[in-house]
Amino acid sequence: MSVFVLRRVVTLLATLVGASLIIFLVLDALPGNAAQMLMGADASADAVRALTVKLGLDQPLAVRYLQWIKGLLVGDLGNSYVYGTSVASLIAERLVLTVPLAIMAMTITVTLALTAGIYTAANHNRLGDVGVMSLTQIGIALPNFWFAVLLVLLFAVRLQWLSAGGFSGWEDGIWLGVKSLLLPAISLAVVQAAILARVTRSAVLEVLREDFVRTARAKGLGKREVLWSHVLRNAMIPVMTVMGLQFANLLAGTIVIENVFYLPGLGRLIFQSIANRDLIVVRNCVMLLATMVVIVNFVVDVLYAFIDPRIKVHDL
Amino acid sequence: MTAVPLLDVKDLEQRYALPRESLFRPPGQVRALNGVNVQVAAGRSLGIVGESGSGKSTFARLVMALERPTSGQVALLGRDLNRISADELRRTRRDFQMVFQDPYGSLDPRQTIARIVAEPLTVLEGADRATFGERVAAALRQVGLRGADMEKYPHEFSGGQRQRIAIARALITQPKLIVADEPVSALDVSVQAQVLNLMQDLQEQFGLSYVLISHDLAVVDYLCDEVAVMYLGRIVEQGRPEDLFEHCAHPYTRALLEAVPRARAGGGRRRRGSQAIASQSAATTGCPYVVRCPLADQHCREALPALRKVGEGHLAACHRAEAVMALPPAAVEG
Amino acid sequence: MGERQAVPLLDVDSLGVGLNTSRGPAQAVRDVRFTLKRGETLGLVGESGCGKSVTALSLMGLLPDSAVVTGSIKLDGDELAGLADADYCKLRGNRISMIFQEPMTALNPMHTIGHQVAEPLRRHKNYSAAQARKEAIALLDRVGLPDAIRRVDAYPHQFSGGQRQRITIAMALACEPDLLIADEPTTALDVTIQGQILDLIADLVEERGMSMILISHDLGVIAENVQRMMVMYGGIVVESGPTDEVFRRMGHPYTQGLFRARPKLGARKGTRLKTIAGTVPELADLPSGCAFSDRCQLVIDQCRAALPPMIDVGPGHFVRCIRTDVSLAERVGVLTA
Amino acid sequence: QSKKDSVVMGMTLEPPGLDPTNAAAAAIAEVTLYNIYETLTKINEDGTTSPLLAESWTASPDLKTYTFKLRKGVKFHNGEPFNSAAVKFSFERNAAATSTNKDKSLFQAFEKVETPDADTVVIAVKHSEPNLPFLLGQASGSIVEPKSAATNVTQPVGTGPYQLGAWAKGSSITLTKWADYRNASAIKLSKVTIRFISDPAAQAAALLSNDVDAFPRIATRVVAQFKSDPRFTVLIGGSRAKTIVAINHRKKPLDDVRVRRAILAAIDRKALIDGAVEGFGTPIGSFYTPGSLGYVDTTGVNPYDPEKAKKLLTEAGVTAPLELSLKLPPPPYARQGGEIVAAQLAKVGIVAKIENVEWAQWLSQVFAPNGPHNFDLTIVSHVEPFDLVKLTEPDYYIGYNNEAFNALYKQIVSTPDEASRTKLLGDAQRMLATDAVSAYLFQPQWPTITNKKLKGVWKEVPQFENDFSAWSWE
Amino acid sequence: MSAPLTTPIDAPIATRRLPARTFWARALRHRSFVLGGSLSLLVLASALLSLVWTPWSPYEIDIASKLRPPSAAHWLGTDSFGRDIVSLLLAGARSTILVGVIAVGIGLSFGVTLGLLASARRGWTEEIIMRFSDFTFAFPAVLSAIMLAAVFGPGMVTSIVAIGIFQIPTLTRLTRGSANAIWAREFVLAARAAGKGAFRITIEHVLPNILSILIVQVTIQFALAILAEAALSYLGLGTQPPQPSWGRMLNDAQTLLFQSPMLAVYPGAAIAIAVLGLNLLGDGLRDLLDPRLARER
Ligand SMILES: Nc1ncnc2c1ncn2[C@@H]1O[C@H](COP(=O)(O)OP(=O)(O)OP(=O)(O)O)[C@@H](O)[C@H]1O
Ligand SMILES: Nc1ncnc2c1ncn2[C@@H]1O[C@H](COP(=O)(O)OP(=O)(O)OP(=O)(O)O)[C@@H](O)[C@H]1O
Ligand SMILES: [Mg+2]
Ligand SMILES: [Mg+2]
Repeated sequence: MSVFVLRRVVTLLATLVGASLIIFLVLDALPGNAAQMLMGADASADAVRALTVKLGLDQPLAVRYLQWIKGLLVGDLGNSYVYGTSVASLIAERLVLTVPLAIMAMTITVTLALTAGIYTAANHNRLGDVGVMSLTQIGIALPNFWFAVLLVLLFAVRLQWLSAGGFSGWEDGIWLGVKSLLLPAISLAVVQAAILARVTRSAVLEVLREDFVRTARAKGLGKREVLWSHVLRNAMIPVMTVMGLQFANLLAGTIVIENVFYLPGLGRLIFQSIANRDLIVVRNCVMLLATMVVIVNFVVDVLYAFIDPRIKVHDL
Repeated sequence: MTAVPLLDVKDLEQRYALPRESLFRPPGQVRALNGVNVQVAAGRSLGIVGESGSGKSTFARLVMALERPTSGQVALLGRDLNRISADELRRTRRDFQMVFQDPYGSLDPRQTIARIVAEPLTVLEGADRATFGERVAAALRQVGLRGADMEKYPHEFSGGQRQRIAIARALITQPKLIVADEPVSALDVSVQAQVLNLMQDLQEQFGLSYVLISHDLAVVDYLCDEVAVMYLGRIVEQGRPEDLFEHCAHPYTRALLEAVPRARAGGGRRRRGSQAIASQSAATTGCPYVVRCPLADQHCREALPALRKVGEGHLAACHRAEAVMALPPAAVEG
Repeated sequence: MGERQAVPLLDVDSLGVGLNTSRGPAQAVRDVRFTLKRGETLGLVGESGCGKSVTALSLMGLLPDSAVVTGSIKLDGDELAGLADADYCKLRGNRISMIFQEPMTALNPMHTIGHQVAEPLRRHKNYSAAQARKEAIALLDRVGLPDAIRRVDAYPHQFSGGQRQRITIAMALACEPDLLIADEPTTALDVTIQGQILDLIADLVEERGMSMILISHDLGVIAENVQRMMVMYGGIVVESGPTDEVFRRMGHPYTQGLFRARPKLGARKGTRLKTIAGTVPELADLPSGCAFSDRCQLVIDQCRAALPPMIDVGPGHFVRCIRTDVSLAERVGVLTA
Repeated sequence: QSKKDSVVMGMTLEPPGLDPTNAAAAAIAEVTLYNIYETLTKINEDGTTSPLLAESWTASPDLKTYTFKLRKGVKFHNGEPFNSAAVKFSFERNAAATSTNKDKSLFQAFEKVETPDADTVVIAVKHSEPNLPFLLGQASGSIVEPKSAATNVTQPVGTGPYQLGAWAKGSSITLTKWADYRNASAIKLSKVTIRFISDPAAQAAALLSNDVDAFPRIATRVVAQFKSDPRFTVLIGGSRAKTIVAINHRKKPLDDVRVRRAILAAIDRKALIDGAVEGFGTPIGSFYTPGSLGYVDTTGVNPYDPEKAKKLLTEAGVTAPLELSLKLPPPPYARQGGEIVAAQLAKVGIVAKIENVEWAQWLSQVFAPNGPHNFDLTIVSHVEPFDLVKLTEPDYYIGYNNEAFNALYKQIVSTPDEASRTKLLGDAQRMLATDAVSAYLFQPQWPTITNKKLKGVWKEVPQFENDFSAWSWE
Repeated sequence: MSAPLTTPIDAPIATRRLPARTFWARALRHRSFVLGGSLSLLVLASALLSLVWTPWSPYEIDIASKLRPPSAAHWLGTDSFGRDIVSLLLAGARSTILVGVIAVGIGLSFGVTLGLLASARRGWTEEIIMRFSDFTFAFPAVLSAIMLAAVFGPGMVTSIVAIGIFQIPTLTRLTRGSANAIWAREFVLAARAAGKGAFRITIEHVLPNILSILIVQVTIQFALAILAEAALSYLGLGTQPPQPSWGRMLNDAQTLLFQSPMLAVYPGAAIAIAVLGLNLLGDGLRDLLDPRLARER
């Protein structure tokens, strides 16, 4: 394994440990006893105490932290205080929605952004460029949840083409599931796509100014060929960095969007669990989100090494 | 007179670690400087030539105490720059200043000329800008600019003028030594001449010493009393320019001289032997130039030649220096 | 004799290039005319910004879209000015090639050198991938890249500057062009490596009977490498002629100034260099009339009135100066100074 | 239509589990009551009780002993028979020390539960309890099967017509018809999907886009647009709930009745009902709802009168502005009502600083009996019927603690005669109004919106439940 | 001895890079700058105006006249509490700007300091700071706001802190990246040769040279802060009632989407205008402050 990748792995692990510590400490400071919440307002004090012991909330901080980490490592996330079911299965149920949603949103983002970005760069300063870029300016300025609301108004209520929200699950057919995630995915994607399109455009323009582009032209390659065979791969580096960062935004966006479309995804689970003081769920969900973000950025970094020969990968 | 030399460099070595490429191999090293000894007497100028990557700039940075050497010492007027306190070093800096290659990059674009030129003073004497005004104006006049230019910004000047500003900045503390790393190589031929003339004038006027780094032999020849030729972090030949260029004693110097194109009628093309480029990190036992040397023999491959005297004030690190000197002189432009 | 060859390879007539600079539109190149026969070499000298690269790029049809090219460029009698890009693409890399100044940035860091050298072959000669690769290895071998077979799949960053320049040369020569334009091919390199690269180019040009335009700001490089030369200043050609002739009888004050300003190896220490006052002007504020008039010691009012015509001062030797009488007389002192 | 035997119902909150006997959340009852689990008695749409698992019952004259005759031949979903042992088990489980039943105090008040035979249950209550048949019809009295009781939270087993089909946490619960139900042919819907949608706009969108066929207790905000829409039926039902601005008597100067009266006088109930629940509410003057036994209208005791409010404050020696905290739990009536209350209070010189809190915080900071009772004002809706008793509890969050009222309440519960009880209840209501215990705002009305073709959905909702056995498509 | 003055002096000083026109002369001809600047000024002016005057009180609840359509008295109508929409929009600008300024302030002061420190010290310091910033990236504003709101209760301060924290890593990276580029420039070497220490170089050379990059980024960060604030308020985690806020207006309006869709349009449009203005302004500034790009036009 190359030193480059090894270094990234080490920092990845360190970041995850740091994240777990912060998440644990912050959530531990939450007011409102989980046991009290679960038992309801009229529970007797010793019933609450009994539950506290049962949930293991009486243990010292460090012990609980280590237990949690140990559980994480063996895949045992404990049981939800509220639902009584295993947190892992609870999260798994939600991931069935959030992961496809994120993938759909990211796919739409990337498709829209690359198309628009490359088109505008290739038509620099022409009418198409100006038009598309003005659209992206507006796209960036739209709050995604507002855009979502407008989409619901149009497609679900006026036209009745798509469902206004909710998620029917994948059992009734992939298409139904995709249909119910389409509007949320689009509203998540539009803003991100606008940003990414701009990044793509300027990255392509930047590369077009490079000397090697002129060299390629001097070999007799047409503008189009140069764009596809010489420019894009170079331009992908900044585009990928931003894509990695957008993934974090996208996950954050799902928290809001899942609330607009009442989708039972991870974001909503966090939201509800905090309201219910189902801390064990919150902690694991937040950790999961943080892990996803960190891993995506790690993957982006390693991908650089594949795309860009200047980063050593020989014994990867 | 056994006066203390202005600059005394002893056994200077500098290595840089290359980024680690593999876990299982130690990181590579670049031996940028490989035991350099040199002295510069007050009022005399040293020119350093050599190909790209031979360690010229590294040498300049070490002389300016911008980096700590791996080993060896740099003494200015007898004080070892790496031994004295940070505070003392700052005060000592009054005596040696630097001029850089890139006239566009060496001036802070956000500062006025007055601030740029006064920079060495503000470090030494605090930020009392008012009293600096006169001195800045004087320094600017010395390099042929007007005092009125003080409130302008670098982008309002041409490359040649900027290099004058950089020289004014170096002059303002009235230093004894100016280290100039390729001061004219970024300038156009017609402007280059102006700056070179200026540097010569200043040397005459103030008795300055230059350590002048260049890859252009003619520039060094024009300005220096003594020339050192560097190759792969070592000085391979040293001496007065006329000795060096007329009776060079190292095959590398000769290759350099032969490579200089001659601007004259009927120049015609001269063949140069194709040469491999030696590696810097591989530590060979023999002469580092052996791969490119047309005269190399078995001895050269086995023993590292030391710098030795081959004539009056003329040193060379070559086992076969005499053979080289015996060759017909490389045609020199007249 | 020369007249027998009906059309020269390249015939450039009253070439002008207008560019949009940061300070408004400007005429970067004016009234450049020359012809180049097969196998002939031409040098272009002048200081930074005098229009050398713009001239070269206009021959390649690679100026930015906003550039306005006037005049005529004929390759083998076919007009190139105003040619559609698709047609130009068929010429570039095939009949006209170019080597650029910066070897460090002229290669795409993301592609192997083999791929980049093979690209023109695949495009213009419709070689198969394997054929093109084989040819690329042969070319790399020819330009003196050590161990070409093993290194053909390496990336540009794994090569030194000199090696990269060899790779770009291999690229330019891949399709055996009729005309090679070398735009300051050695400025970024060391003197010793510069020598090797120039030797290499000269050998190849000779070997394949190509014509070459060599651009440089170094009079020495020009003196040693080309048969004919042109000196440019401020977008115009101020002097042109056979190289030996020009060096023997420099006719233009600017050419003389350039020559005098060079520090010369072995010149006695303590001598002063003869400088040209002032700096190279920006395109947008060239003086009227002769572009050099502001810096010329011999300037008279007439110089500023109109662009001087080319004056014949010898066999094929032209000088754009109305004071050649004085300047040629002054020149006597130049070489002895 | 293909929908003929299935229905999708919307619900605001998701139940945290499916055992109504060990958790308080109303959402549990809304899913399970009369559908999965059954009780001895059934509370009807009009608030009367009728037989369910008990075929009949008798009460002793002192209302302390009740005898229930159970229905025969009833089975649980898992095949176990339903009998008096199951009833005894269920009730004793609810009364156990570790029980977390919402009505634990009711079951702990049972002196004993006797089972003379498999079909008879005799319950002896420690004090007279006139409402027992009604109380046992609530979800907390659901009869569970002893062997499966522990896992009811996730795998409910009852005697009702429906079984749990699937539960997509956070999204929906599907109930499927139990083929072996004793009266299976009367059950029209073979599948009921309950989707959880908390956002008002999403609730409306789901109805409008036909994703949902019925939405009981939908957010009042969205009702207006459905009234004129021919595709929907809008049902407006009363409730036994009381929405109030609770005042913390433990804090100065709120212990001064004049200050409390000032607060009441500052609040315009009419505007509040319009603003907070779009007019879906009936003003009330005490902790008691219209339609209940002995209700008297006390809204005139502390009428809206800002001038009087200012005067009262001056009398009480309060220097304006009086700064108070107003903690608001999440439901819209509280959040929206809070803004209006704050604006109204501001006009008489009371600055109510709004603090939005989650239920967890509200419970622990405001409500918990042993908690800090850290609030000045809060808005909340008490949904339980007949809960005057709470005001007699010393650690109730309001901190009323009035000996006179406690005595009056004791008298009420020990008076079996309905007429005298009616009079005493009137006295109690007047006492609460005069003492300005809380700012009693309104009895909320609960709108239900259904597809026009869906029949059998209750309009009146005496408690939280949805009786799917009555639902059918036209 | 030849005096230096005999050295020929260069021709009259030539202006090289930036055209002679002043910043403002160029700025006023730049389309995005002018449009973005006007929109941003509009928002700022609304906020300032709302301090002294609004058509109605944004706190005044008048249930009787709720959900009125636009009229002469209420130019954009009233909301569900009978409050005047125009007044709410004006006053909402205030919260938006306040949150933006403070959050970006937090992000700037920490981000720039950390970034400068990282590039001045390099080595371990840099490594730790950069890993820290990577790690902060893993917590988007909404996530940290939810967690902070759960601990400290929702509110303006919580949301400001959460948004501010999220701004730090972006600014740290940007600062460090551009500062590293400055540190690699020769004039820094010149300053070191003159004897300046890392601190002085940072203050006197690095900071002024990255200032224009930071100014451009600040407009973008400000826009992001506005979006984040709106999202948080929309979720009920941001500005609390009765303080007017665009995000909460949207939330409120969403429940009435089918009755009064325009209620959702106004605050959404206000947010979009503010963000659009800042983004355009940023684009304009980037062109105007970066001579490399200016040349391209
Ligand atoms: N900071 C550094 N880290 C690693 N290697 C370095 C560093 N600085 C210089 N080197 C290496 O040390 C060698 C000498 O470099 P130096 O810059 O001194 O050469 P030079 O003679 O000035 O070359 P040039 O003529 O191109 O300026 C080169 O191989 C260079 O790559
Ligand atoms: N794309 C362009 N847009 C605007 N101006 C340009 C462009 N390319 C070149 N110029 C200008 O045209 C003039 C001539 O440039 P050119 O590149 O031909 O000079 P050169 O003689 O090749 O100089 P150098 O020796 O520095 O390469 C310069 O003033 C330059 O600024
Ligand atoms: Mg160097
Ligand atoms: Mg050029």
